[in-house]
Amino acid sequence: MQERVKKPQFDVVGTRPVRPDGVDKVTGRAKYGADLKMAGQLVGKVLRSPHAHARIKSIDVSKALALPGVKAVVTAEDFPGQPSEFIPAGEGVVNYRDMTSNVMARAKVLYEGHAVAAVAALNEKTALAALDAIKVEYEVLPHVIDEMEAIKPGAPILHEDMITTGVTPAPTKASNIAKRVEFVLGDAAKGFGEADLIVEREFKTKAVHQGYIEPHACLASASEDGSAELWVTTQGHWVVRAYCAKLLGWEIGKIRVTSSEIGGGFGGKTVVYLEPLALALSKKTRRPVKMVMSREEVFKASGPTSGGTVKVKMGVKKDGRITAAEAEITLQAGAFQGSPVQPACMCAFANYDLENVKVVGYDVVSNRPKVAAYRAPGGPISTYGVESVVDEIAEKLGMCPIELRLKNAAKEGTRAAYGPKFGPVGLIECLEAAKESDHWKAPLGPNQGRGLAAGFWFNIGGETTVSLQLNEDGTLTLMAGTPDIGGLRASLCMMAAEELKMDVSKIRPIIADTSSLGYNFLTGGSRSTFSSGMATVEAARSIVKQACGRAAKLWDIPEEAVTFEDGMIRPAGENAGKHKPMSLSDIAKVAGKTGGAIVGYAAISAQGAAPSFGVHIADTEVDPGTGKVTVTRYTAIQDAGKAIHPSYVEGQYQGGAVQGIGWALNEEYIYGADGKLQNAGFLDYRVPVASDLPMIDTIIIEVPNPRHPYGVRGIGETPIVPPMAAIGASVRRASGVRFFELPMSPPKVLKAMKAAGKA
Amino acid sequence: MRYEKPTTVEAATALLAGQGARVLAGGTDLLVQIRSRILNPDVVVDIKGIDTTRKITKDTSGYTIGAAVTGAELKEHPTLSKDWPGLVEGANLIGSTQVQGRASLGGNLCNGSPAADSVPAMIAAGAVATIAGPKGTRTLPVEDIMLAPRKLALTAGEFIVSFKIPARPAHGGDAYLRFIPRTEMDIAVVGCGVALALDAGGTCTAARVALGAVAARPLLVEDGAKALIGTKVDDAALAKLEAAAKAACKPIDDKRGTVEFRIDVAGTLAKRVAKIALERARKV
Amino acid sequence: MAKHHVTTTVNGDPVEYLCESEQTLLDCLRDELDLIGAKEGCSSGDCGACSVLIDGRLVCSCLVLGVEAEGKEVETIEGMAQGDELHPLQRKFLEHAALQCGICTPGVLIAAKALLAKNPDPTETQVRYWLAGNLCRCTGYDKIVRAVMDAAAEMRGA
Amino acid sequence: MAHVVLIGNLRQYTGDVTQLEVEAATVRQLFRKLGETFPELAPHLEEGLAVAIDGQIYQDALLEPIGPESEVHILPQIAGG
Repeated sequence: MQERVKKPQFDVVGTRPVRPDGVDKVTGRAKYGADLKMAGQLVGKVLRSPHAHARIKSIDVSKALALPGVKAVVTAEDFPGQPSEFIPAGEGVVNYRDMTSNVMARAKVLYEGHAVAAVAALNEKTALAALDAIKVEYEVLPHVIDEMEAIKPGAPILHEDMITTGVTPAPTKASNIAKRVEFVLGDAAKGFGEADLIVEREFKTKAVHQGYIEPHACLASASEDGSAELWVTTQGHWVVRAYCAKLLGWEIGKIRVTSSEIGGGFGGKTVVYLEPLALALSKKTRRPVKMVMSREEVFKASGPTSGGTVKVKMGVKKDGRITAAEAEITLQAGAFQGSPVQPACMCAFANYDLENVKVVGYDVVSNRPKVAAYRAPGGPISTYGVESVVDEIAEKLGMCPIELRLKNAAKEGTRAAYGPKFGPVGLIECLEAAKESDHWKAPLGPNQGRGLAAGFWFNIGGETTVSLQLNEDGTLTLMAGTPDIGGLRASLCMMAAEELKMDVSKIRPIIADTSSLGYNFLTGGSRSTFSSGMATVEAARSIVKQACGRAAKLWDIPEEAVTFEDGMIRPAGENAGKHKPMSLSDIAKVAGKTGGAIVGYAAISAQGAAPSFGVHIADTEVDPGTGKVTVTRYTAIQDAGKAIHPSYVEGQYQGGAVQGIGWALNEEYIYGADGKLQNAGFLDYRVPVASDLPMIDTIIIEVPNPRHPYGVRGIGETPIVPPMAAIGASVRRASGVRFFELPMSPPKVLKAMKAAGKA
Repeated sequence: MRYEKPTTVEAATALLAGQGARVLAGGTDLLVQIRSRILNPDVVVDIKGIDTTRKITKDTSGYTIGAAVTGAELKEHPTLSKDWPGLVEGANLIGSTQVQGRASLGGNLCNGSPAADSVPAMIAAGAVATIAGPKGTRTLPVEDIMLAPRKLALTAGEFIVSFKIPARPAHGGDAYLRFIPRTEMDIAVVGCGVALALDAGGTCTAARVALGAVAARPLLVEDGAKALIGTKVDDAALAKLEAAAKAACKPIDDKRGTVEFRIDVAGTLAKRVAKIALERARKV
Repeated sequence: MAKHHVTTTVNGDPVEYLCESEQTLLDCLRDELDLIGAKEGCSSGDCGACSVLIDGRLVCSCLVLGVEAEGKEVETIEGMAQGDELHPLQRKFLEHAALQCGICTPGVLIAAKALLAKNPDPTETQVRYWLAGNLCRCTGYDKIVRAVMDAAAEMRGA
Repeated sequence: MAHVVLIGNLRQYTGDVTQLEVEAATVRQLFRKLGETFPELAPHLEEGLAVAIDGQIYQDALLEPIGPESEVHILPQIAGG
């Protein structure tokens, strides 16, 4: 049975100390991906396809190699072919044939920006000249961009051997549908039969980019002895190591990967692009090779998340009880299979306690960059459709959207449509908090409206290793292996300080490289505070145990006769004898003479992650003369389980909400008829700027996760799930028009308002 | 690429008369185009070493604004924002605070984009460019300088030294608004500048209406001015202005907006801008 | 083409560097002077991560040629703290948790410093518009705006 | 006997069987028995699936104990962004 967490009193957890990596980041000292320099380093650049879809007939690099200052060129020939097999590694399951074909195009280029060759030269100017000197002969092929076009008969086929899986009998002809998935609970047809009202709608969302401000960057240095070092901005350097070793055919143990400070990832830095190229170029030149993507390359060649088409049908009784729900979700995978359609399907109705559900999903390839994970991958897309339909049901029934949700909300014991029953979860608490909030009750002005939506993410644990060493003076050094993107080191030190009952400033953390620590899965899936936190607590407890053992030896009493209380090691009672309590510092001073250094080490596969539900409230104002939507007030409410450092929890809620606002209103990949991306820059790929936004209010709900020592749930993913539907519902009330397509950009809004006579 | 920073107009025109020369003022467009390899000039001629390009002077006939004066400097001028607030607003909508620290009226115009924010405001204000060239100096109204995207009425060796902005009429006001999807950092989807003058009785005696981003070049909308002149700029006049503005548009569908949207918004903006200009004219 | 020899002042120190005409000030700061605090996020003036002050004026160093810094006073994030003493903005950013990944932070801090030099008592709206050229993808700007307002209040002695 | 439910597309490897009773004390034992019963399913069990034991999701946890009355769901692995 699961053990419920007692509500403990915390000394450090729940406070807001200054983060240990903070000063370096406000003084410009912190080193990110592009900030390291090595003696003799070369500049690496990538030649990219100008075509959306073409066969590579030939590549002639001779003129490039002949240029003075050009040291090496690599093409697909420099990377061994990989069999098409699905291997668990890194971000779920990967197909190394696809991965190697994505980092360097093999027979065909499959999207504009697809890497074709890479060069290393003395400087950037020479490297760019070398790219110009490489002659690639293409046979341009017809392309397809939109996912619904890509599944039509007669659409250009990207992969001649792609046979849709998940369909019986298996198709005999290749198509762009990689996979069909299906999740069924109960009997949807029966449920619709019981409904008093059925709402059925189709939604469309566009591909959006994670939009991290730091472009992909790395510095590789391969030695003559077959070893190599790689400095890289990544969410998971062990994963980078595994991918590079596989793509290059090198031994894992010979590659040492160090993660730089990372300038944002949001899922987009969980895969490799430049890294294997830099290593290969370094091996050829025996010199360090630095590669940094331009912003244009980031947009054209690194993963956005899918755009997609979501059909939702929901049936409901007059009293608001949902009787059945169906969805069909078609997501863009980009040029290679692997859209987040599976989690999209699983998230679709996770907010609700339903008996009859059917969700079908399709993973569709088209001539776009391969998608990468983006914050709650898939969840925001399906949830946008479902929560928009729930809002419409509330409107049609004349019910408060919160009451409708409370009537159907997932709770402990609810069987999710993807099978298992939830443990304790906090959706009802979030909805109640929304209902009680000032925001929900505040009056609205003219042309303003208010919307609300809920969201969910599973959260994960996974392989994690942490080392905590007690230094000679009683300070501690913490080594974690999950890159810190948003305050992780602060939270880990706080958890260690909580266990050791010491001042958090005495603990100095680093993110260790792959040769210094056991395996760590990446920072993603909202796992790092949960998993590395769990390992940190275990490592800290190990320190306590070892320190108690040393004290027992010094006091000549059995280990069981020693306890650790209030930060001091004490005899465990009268019978243990009278010994002066010792601090960890006291033990640290004599550690060397009593058996050696005291190091807590925890190598775990963290289990027990628990989902986090959230509810967002959005107010918008719509300009009837231009169709422009302005967010005027916003509140993000979410269950954190336990907020270790509340400021960074709030920061996740706020940041996720704003990414969602961007997705809802202006962000989109815009393609021309030529299959080329038209807005590969921050000028026309419009992420929200400071003046677009109000303050983002937050309410942290704490329904503890019984499987974590402090009750922690992951919290990073969920905040991006509700915003699109919350804003859609708000715009509906502000403009009088309901929208079914993202982004709700001014031309679309004005057009719809005019058509409805509202402009 | 060579970098030259002449200190005289003559030296600059001589350099610019050569092959592959480009003017560098604020550089906020030029450097982006060089960096993204759209342009590959042999020589960039930094005109900021020439005193007259960097100064704002005022006399009874109005202002002379150096072509390389930045948006931030326009805003900081003690009287310009009072006399020509729309012009200053237009210049200060170009990019971010950072960009305003560099971007200039001359550069914004000569970049040759129909969406340049300062250009409709300059046209509305009746700005005239002073152009230096190998054959001497000439003047040209701002609305006649840009012919088509990236195409200017300047010949080899010519560059804009400064702009002459007339003195504000006694009861005159101007304004500029643009539409963008965000609040900042975007290129105008539609831009509109209006300058008008009233008589003592509040009747409009003169008006200039300009639109940006709705055609291949910024437009001076004569019918828009006609809709206002002789009226009290009442709702009927504004409705005529809206119609004239919409009728003048010859926009394209692109990633920033549709034809239909640009026409609609041009009408909306023209009315809103005229109202602000009217308020300003009434206050002085 | 010979390189330009540029003599300038960076964070109060006289410095010299050699640069090619194409090199931006950002390239020169990072590659020639090893001042890596200013970041390259876009190379087009759209993200503000490379913000520096030139003669007190806020600019994107990616939109300035290195050779243009001749004779100027350049200020970067590395010059913001005085000895061990963090600038109030830096302190408030830490206290308010106004950074997550931190890549935009140097640019935001420089921009905010320029704002407060010009306007010691900005409204929330003024802070938001002034910082519109500094993209932050992590924080949603909330804590950044609060930190700037709080630092302004402290610097005013309010 | 644990009650085992196969979620999503797994039915295509089991001849449409989605629910069955299996005697297994750990996830490893369960996977082995399922692999023996449904040979087509075996590679997928190896390539990374999650299990939910009485509602709690486990990933990469072959040694996790399964209670005699446990309800076990086998579902796709979950990652994140």
